[in-house]
Amino acid sequence: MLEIKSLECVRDDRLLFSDLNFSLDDGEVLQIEGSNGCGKTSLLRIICGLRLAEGGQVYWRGETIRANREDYYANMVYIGHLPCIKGDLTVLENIRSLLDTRSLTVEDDVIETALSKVGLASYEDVPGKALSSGQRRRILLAFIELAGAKLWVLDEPLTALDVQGVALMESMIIEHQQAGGSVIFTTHHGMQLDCEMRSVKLGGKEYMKASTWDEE
Amino acid sequence: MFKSIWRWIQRFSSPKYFYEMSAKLIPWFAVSALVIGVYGLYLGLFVAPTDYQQGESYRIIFIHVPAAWMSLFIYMVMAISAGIGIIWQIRLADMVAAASAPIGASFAFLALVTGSLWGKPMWGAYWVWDARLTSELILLFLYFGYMALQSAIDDQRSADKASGLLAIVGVVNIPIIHYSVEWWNTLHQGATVAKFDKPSMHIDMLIPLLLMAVAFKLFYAAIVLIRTRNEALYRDRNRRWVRELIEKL
Amino acid sequence: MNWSEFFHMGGYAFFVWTSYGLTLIVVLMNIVSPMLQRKKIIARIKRTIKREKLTGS
Amino acid sequence: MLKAYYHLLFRDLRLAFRNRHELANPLIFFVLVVTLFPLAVTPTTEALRAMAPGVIWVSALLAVLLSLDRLFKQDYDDGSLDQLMLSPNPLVILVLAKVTAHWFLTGLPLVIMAPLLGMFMALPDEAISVLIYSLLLGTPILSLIGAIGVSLTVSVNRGGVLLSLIVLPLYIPVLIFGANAVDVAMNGLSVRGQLLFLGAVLALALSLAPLATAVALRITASR
Repeated sequence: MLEIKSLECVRDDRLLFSDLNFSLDDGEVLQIEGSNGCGKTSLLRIICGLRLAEGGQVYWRGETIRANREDYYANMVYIGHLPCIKGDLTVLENIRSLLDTRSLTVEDDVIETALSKVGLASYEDVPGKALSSGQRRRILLAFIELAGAKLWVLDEPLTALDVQGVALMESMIIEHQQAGGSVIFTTHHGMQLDCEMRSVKLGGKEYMKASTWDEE
Repeated sequence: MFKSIWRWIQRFSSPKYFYEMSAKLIPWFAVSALVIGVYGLYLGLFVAPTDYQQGESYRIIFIHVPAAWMSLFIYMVMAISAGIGIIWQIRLADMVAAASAPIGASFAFLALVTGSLWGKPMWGAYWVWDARLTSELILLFLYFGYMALQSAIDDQRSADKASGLLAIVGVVNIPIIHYSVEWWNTLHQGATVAKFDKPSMHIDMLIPLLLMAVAFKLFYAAIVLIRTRNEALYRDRNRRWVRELIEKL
Repeated sequence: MNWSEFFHMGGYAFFVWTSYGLTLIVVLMNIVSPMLQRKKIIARIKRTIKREKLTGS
Repeated sequence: MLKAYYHLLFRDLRLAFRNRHELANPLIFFVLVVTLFPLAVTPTTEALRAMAPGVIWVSALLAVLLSLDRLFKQDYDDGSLDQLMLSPNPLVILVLAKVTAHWFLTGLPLVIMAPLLGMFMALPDEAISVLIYSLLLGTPILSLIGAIGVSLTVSVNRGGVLLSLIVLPLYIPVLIFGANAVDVAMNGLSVRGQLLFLGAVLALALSLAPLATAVALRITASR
């Protein structure tokens, strides 16, 4: 479904990775591993099409994500380091505006169910600025749940979450996988996932040393 | 067919290949710029007749007008190569754009200063809000904006793309700016001030002028190659070809 | 035309020669500054190479 | 697509109205700057009239410039901009929505405030109406061109001065024709040419600037 072919990424004239290949099918969970600064976030941003790779392509259902943009973005949801929450909007408005960017119309009671699932029941009218950072991340969890995407791209999804929050994220990933969805994620916290999972390691020894590299 | 052309372009636009090739080109440009420049100066300063209206002061034209032409020409080069860099992801094009900016800015500065030195005997003031001088000043600001944006963004690639886009926006705007400044000028000054660079052009004046313009272009070509080589070295400082080259030095 | 007349430029000597002088300065600066820049870049890369050899990476 | 446009437009408007005090700031700035000139130069009617078009237009320009920040800064800082770019809708439409919101929040209030300032500067009535027309045509151009500038500089720390450095030269044609229209109207001449020019530039900016802004946003997001 998602295919990464000979991807290359350069940052500040350092080769983060090159000739990276992997693919992801329905119902697969993939963890991107690697130490700080090895390009995990850059890789996820390339997969989303936010960052342009120096070489290689990302394919969605056999076509490049640029050619297949509309279908890809309707089926992919990305969560980065930043909370995407506006302090001046209420929880409900925040989640609505996030869903609006995906052109999704969701009934109020569906949103309420999702919010109560992430532990924010009856928080609908609370303004974003009154929330703790963990609660803001929980809104994002509700957003992922409602986004109706097949592919979840999660960059450090456990940031600022407490123990229950982590457990919630884990159960959501497993649920999503069982429903036939797929997940790519990075994390520095241990995530206990009771499901089949693959991992791709970035910045192996051969790359760490390769600060000097060849053209092409 | 298309693919092979593309390969070819990629090979010839690789910084390494450029670095080797440009070393051979620079002397040619530099020497011909010098020869044509000296000949142009000789014709301009010794052979060209005195202008019956402006006396000898008109001889500033032989540097002022070519400098003004160059400042505009280099901006075009910058925008076009930045466009190539953005659309086809050719790194060399970005380097050429970045290398051109300081040269273009220096020519714009030169055009402004010589223009005002020419203006003093003509108008009795160093600065008059003449249409051409004003446009030139705005062009200098556009160069400053490009260079400021280029140096403000840390990530080299984003800096190239962002400032490149600004150069393209600038190019779309230059005709509009030029037209509106010209129009503004006719409104506010009327015909009392003599037109700037249209003394009755004698052929003996025209030839040195064109020669100087050619010399300036060749000079730019030499300098932009040198500067692009620097950019290539700096940007590829972690790549093997640069490392090997440096170790040999 | 003799030389003193030539340098006098019909009374416009200051304007004409300042212009040409400035042009010379700008041209020279355009030649010198990339040369200095090149030296700096090469020195910097050499330092990097040295550092990498020292740290053994 | 139209729905995406309205949703984003209304979101931005709603956000702005939650912070009403901030909303008024560019407007107060506009009035304040214009007020400085009679104090600094002279309050005689002829002098005021001579400088009025320029003063009002320059102040409007600066007011727009100061408010450009809110076009993308907040969205960039909290990550919403990434989400907008991952929308299945064309980015150009979303850019247009943001620019429209910006114009409603700064350009339009400036237009509404203009008659008051015209009175401050002793402008005759027919000049005031032309001032309104010229601002009505000119301020959207300022927002559109400004959007390119902000989207290039949002990622830069302390990008405020940089933004004015790259945007102000591009504003010059609008300034020339806008101020001149008012000037000419004061002398009772036809301003059709000036307004047509502003209209043409507006059409050009409307068709090209959102594209350039979309490209600029992609460049900015590519970090």
